Amino acid sequence: MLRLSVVNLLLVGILLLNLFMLGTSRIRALIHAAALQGVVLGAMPLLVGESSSWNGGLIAVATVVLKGRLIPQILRRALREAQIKREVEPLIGFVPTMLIGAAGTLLSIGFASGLPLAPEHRELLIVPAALSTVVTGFLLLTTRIKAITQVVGYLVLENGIFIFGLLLVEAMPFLVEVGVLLDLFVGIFVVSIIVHHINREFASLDTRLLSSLKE
Amino acid sequence: MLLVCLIALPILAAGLSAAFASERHRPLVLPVAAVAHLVLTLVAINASSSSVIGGWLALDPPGRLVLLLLSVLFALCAFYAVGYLRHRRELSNRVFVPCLLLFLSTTTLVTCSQHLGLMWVAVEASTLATAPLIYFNRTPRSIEATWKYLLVGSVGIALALLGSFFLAYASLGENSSLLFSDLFARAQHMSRSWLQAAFVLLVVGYGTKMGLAPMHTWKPDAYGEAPGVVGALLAGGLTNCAFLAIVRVFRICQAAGEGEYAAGLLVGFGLFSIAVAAVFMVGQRDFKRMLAYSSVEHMGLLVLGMGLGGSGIFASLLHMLNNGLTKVALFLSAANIHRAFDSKSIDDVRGAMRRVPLSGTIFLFGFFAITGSPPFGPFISEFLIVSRAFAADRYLVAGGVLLLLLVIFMGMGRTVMAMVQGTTSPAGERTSYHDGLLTGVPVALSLALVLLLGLHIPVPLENLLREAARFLETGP
Amino acid sequence: MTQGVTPLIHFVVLLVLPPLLLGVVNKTKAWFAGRKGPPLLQPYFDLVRLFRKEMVFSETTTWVFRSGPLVTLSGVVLAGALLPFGAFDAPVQFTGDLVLFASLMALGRFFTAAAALDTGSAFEGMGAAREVSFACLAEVALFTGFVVLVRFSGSLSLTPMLHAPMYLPLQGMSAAALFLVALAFFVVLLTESSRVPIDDPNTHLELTMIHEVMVLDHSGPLLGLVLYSAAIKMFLLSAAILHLALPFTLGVSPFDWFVFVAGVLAMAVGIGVVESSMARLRLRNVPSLLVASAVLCVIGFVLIL
Amino acid sequence: MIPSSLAIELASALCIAFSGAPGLLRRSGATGQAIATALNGAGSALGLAGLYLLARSGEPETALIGLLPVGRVSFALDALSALFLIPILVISALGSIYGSSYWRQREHPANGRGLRFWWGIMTASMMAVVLADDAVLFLVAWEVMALAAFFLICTEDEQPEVRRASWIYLVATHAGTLCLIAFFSLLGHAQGSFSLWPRLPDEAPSWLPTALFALGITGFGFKAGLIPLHVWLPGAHANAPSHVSALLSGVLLKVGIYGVVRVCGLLAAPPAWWGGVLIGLGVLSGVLGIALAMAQQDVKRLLAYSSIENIGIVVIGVGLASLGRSLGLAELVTLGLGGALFHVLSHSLMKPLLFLSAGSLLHATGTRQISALGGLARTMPKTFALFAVGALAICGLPPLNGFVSELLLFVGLLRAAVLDGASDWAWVALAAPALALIGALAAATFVKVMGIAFSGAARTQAAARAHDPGLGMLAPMFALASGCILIGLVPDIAIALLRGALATWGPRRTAATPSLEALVSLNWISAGGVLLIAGAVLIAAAFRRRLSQHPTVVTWDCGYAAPTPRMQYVDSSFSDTLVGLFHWVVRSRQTPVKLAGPFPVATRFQITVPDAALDHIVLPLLRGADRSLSRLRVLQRGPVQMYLLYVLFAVVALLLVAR
Repeated sequence: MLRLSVVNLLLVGILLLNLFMLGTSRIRALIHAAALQGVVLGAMPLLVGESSSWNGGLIAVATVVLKGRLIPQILRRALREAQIKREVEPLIGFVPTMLIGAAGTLLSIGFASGLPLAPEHRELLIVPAALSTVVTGFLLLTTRIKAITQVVGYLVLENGIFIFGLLLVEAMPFLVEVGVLLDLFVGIFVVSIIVHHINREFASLDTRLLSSLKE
Repeated sequence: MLLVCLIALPILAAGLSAAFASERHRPLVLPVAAVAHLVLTLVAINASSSSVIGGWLALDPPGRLVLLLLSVLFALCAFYAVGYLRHRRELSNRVFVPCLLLFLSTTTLVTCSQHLGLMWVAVEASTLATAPLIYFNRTPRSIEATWKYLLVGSVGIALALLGSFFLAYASLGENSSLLFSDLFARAQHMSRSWLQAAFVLLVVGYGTKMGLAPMHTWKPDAYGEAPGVVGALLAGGLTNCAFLAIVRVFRICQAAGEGEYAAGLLVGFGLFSIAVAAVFMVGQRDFKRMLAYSSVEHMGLLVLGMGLGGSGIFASLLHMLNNGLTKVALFLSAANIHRAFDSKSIDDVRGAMRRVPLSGTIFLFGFFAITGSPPFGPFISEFLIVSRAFAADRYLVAGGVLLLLLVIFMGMGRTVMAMVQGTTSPAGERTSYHDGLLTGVPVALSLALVLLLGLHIPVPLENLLREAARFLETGP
Repeated sequence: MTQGVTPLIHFVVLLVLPPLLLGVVNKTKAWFAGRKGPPLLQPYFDLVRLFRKEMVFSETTTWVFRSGPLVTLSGVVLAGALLPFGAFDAPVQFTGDLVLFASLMALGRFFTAAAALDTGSAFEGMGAAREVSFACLAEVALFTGFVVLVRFSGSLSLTPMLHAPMYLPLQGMSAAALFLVALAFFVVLLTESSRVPIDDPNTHLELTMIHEVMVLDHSGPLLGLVLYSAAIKMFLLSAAILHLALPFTLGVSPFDWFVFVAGVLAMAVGIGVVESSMARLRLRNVPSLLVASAVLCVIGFVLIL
Repeated sequence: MIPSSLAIELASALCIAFSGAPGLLRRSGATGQAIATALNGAGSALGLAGLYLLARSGEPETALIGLLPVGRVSFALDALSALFLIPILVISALGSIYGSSYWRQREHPANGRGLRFWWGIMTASMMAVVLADDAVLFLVAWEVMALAAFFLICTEDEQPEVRRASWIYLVATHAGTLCLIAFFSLLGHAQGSFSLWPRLPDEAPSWLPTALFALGITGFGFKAGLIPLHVWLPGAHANAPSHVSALLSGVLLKVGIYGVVRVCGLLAAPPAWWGGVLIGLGVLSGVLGIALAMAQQDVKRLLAYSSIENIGIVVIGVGLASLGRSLGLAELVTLGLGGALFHVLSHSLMKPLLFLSAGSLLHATGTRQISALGGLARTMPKTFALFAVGALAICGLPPLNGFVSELLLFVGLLRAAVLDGASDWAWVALAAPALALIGALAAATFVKVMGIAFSGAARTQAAARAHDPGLGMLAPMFALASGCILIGLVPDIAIALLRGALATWGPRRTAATPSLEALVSLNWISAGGVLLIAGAVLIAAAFRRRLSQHPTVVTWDCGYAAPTPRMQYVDSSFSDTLVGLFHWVVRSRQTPVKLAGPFPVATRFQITVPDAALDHIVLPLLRGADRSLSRLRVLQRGPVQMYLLYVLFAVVALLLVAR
């Protein structure tokens, strides 16, 4: 019982992080929030899964290292190279995005309530948290101008999906988990390389410059 | 074990080519690897379905089909690529060549992975492997294209992952695994609402890779800026892998008794994609982007045929082959024309048939083929799809498709005619490009294959198709 | 009188009588104008004179110019063989001969117009243009009339078709229909034989002429042939209308012949009266007149539908 | 085992198909040209021999040769297909002979070889179309034919005008093909197989035949050039090489008619209104077609429009026949279909004749503008004589072949007014006056061409220097002309060819279909023709001395003694009155002439005749669609955020639907 409430508390924390990420205007803070989210996620499987196995532990460690250390590092490097103003530039203001995010959260809670859950998951906030995080990721992706903030958005999106993955700790085989993590890492890596090139080519990370290909 | 070799071989080749020092000889790895892969593929397809690693790797009938197509396409493109890279001495190919090979390996993995999660990993990997290919030209435009491709593609794939989780959750139960065979077996017991949500997410996710509207937006940019050979591989190979993924999930939905709903979704996506393609093909001045939209259109036809069921399934599988081969012919000849005029806008390109007779002619006939004119292959499959729509009493669908096909024909034709007909424009005089053996023969060969498929389908191939169709027709 | 002789008389009438009609018309017009006018037989004298003359050709002309009058004459004579005169059957009759009849007329027109253009003269070109243009509409009127007659008589051959009014009962409807047809045919007659109000045969201003201007360059026998065929054409159409105007037979052939000739001449007088009592229409009003006559026939057809 | 005459047909088709191939191999195509002509001629001869064999046996033949991915490669040769094979074979052979001197390899090194190659392919594919016994095979052959025609039309694609014409043709034919795809899908769905030209099962739903009729008439109408589906026709005919125009107009349109006839044959007793609709369409095409032709100043465009008119006449006949079938009146069937098919035959003689002579005219003077010619009757008398024959024939004037078919149709239409069985449909007899109008307008049109282009004095140097072409071009024209005269004087020859086709098409209810001879006495027609000529000759003989030797003067021009060629009447003023009557459809544009001051400067006056359907309906429509579509293009405006939003919307919307 206690464990469940702890998990739920963590999930609420994640929801708060989402709102924070939507609200903050500092890129660095954004990156840190995402990293924090990653760490929490990494820890969670140990709490959710009844039988904590070797693999589970391994995955947890890998996740924490990856999401909490490596990826933020990469992003920070990109940020440093870019030498851009440290502000997040939104297409629509922070407050509106936060409101939309909140609305998204409510919507996802409503949606989740309609989905039949296994008895052991009924009490958990997992599905709403996952969906609202996904929505948050989408919001970051669609309403932020700088390329790097979009990368963070993508990261958050992935986090949301990971949260949902908590429901399947048993079902998901080790290999797949590893593969997913690997893909995520390589993905972020390649993206940041492209970000690097963008910065070199356009001397800025403003995606508004990236709209010469159109009808 | 064969399958493992199939996947491992290109990786080894990639490593080898990366190790290669000389820019001139590195491309030669491609044809060697491709031919070897083709040979192995032929063996694997004829071999009785042997599953490896606890059934994670196996070739189901549609998988064989896609694998065959993939391997043939890659072989054609590999030879072409050697010739192509000779014309692009100014650019280094030490990323390009290995990535091509990685692309081959990852897509092969998609075709023979029987595990929901593994398949996702493979698709995502193929996305990452192709990104550097699109960025080959190193121009601002190509960066932009790559950026959009990566972002939209990865988001789509992420949704697919969510969908896979949903599906997994829907099938949650004692000793449940994510092998397609098990999912198929447990289909009846899945929870409907999870399944529906899962299917939506998976179709949107893999549909993004496939290029179904409205998730197609990355396509014109990527195909437009990537080298023609990459465009050919994406349009003919990668999209079909995504289609394969959707088909596998669709099969499970059918088994779960959600076939009605899923089919409806597919038909809707199909029609919408064709319509969107029609809108953007009219008055298109960039012929590579035009080809991209044509690819959107044909992805629409594929899912449409799948959704119509019955003989439509066979038709759509056949159309997958036809479209893939025709796209290769179109993209490669377009690339040659691009080389010859050093422009991909019809403002500069005139009289291609006089400037590069072979490529110009192939491009023209490729246009006739892709718009469903006999005696080329696509006519047969498109005719089957339409007549299936009539047979299923979906008269509005059939009529709509025919109307859209006319619009597309007009839009595409105006561009193509402007390119190939008339006297050569000054832009054509400046360059020194001429169709060579390596840049000409593979293109002609692919068109010849399309023609062959229109007149006669070899018996083994037909058996493969029928087998795959039967495999997919298993409704509730 | 035995059957064998009738065709003979038919051809004699066909070849001899037509010029007389022209004479009658001119006489009538003169009488109306209060003049004495040329003798009735003047047309014959003219023809004889023309046939004796030499011919002069424009240097631009070719065989078309020469063959025009020949084909025209041969055409109208052949057409004459298809048409029944009065109570008597035509020498030649077969299903659809009415089509041949009309086409022969058209053939003549085609050659006349071609011959006119062959001279390369602007005036003759103008005349040819008017001729063919108005003929198109006259053709329609003629055929619509035929449709009515076919419907009425149930036969597709001129002789039984035109004789039907003699035998079939004329109820109100069909009588009205036939009257309309007769009216329309009269307009066709005026057009085809280029009479007022469509055309004025003896104006002397080329710009206003239709038929006359086409034959400016014909001389001698060719001109004679042209005039002669025009007369025959006029005679044939009058004869056709006569079937609708006087649909009865006395049963005794000499009297019938007398009635026929008298009727045709009366028709000529009628034409004369029209010519001298009316002014020529302006050229661009002619089409509406012809269309109107076609419409009359359509109405007639609807009446007996 | 393939039956004999069918096998021969297929052999000849193959022979013709590859007649142009050898020429492709060698760079200097001079020998290739000879080979192509020889093979083409040989193939045609072979084919005609096969038809003769078929006529001897009289049994329809079928053969299954192989399988396509869908459908079968199976052919059937019955009287109807045989009838349509005749013009294909004849015109193709004559055309290639003509072409070998009209389109010499030496003078056209760039496109000569391609032209001959596609010529062979097109002929063979047309044969395949009329022989096909399977829907898919039919479609394949049909489309190959269409594409071959496209390549023939854009032979000189360096000229923008040619490119435009060929493009419009391509779109039109593709639209037609799509209709046919729908048509054959429905047909196959209705009868469960793709075997062709079945009698539809009676239990078919009532809407099905209607749908099939609509689709079929539209699809085949595009090819046949029925108004308003004729949009591609004038441009294509005008801009193709002349012998190609001859092939298009003489044969390709007829293949469309073949389809229409087959469609009407789908039901044993079609609804009566089919006939009505067809007759209406026919009258429309006929009258408007010839009205538009009348207004043209380009001789080849004029001929093209006149083809539309003739197709209209044919369709009137088909409609009458279909009406006869539904009313069970064998007489109407015989007369209608007989007239239609006879007209198909005779038009495929006279229209190629006209196009070929127009070709030699173009070859000699280098212009298609009627008003730029003149005086050719004396500079190229042989061509003029041949053209005159064609003109007389196409106006339906005795004693030539055009007259016979129109006579049959007239009789048929008039019979409809009197037959008891047709009392409700008596009004179709009003098509007879329309037919008369068509004939008269045609006469006016062709008098214009003869008179302005050939007669009078030469208006330009080119016309003055023109001369008759060589035997290579004259011989085919002569053959066609003699064909016209022969069939005109002795119609029985052609009737004999029709007999089989008519027998296959009679209505089921009545037992025996009466023969044409029983309904119309052909002897009188022959006699009439002979008498007519004899009469003219006799009269000529009477004045032969004065006709032969006579003084010549300048044309009488009302006392104006020095007429110049420029003063001659021109075509547009000639046709002004009639065009004025059709102002509601033929809207000719005139460039206004401004004359100012006592001594106005030289100015130009020009009349252009846009096509009624193409320039006033279709193109504006397409432009509008183009504009509205391009408005939607903002959806792809570049920012990747927008694209991601699309994905989000798609997911959310679908998830909400799914719940």
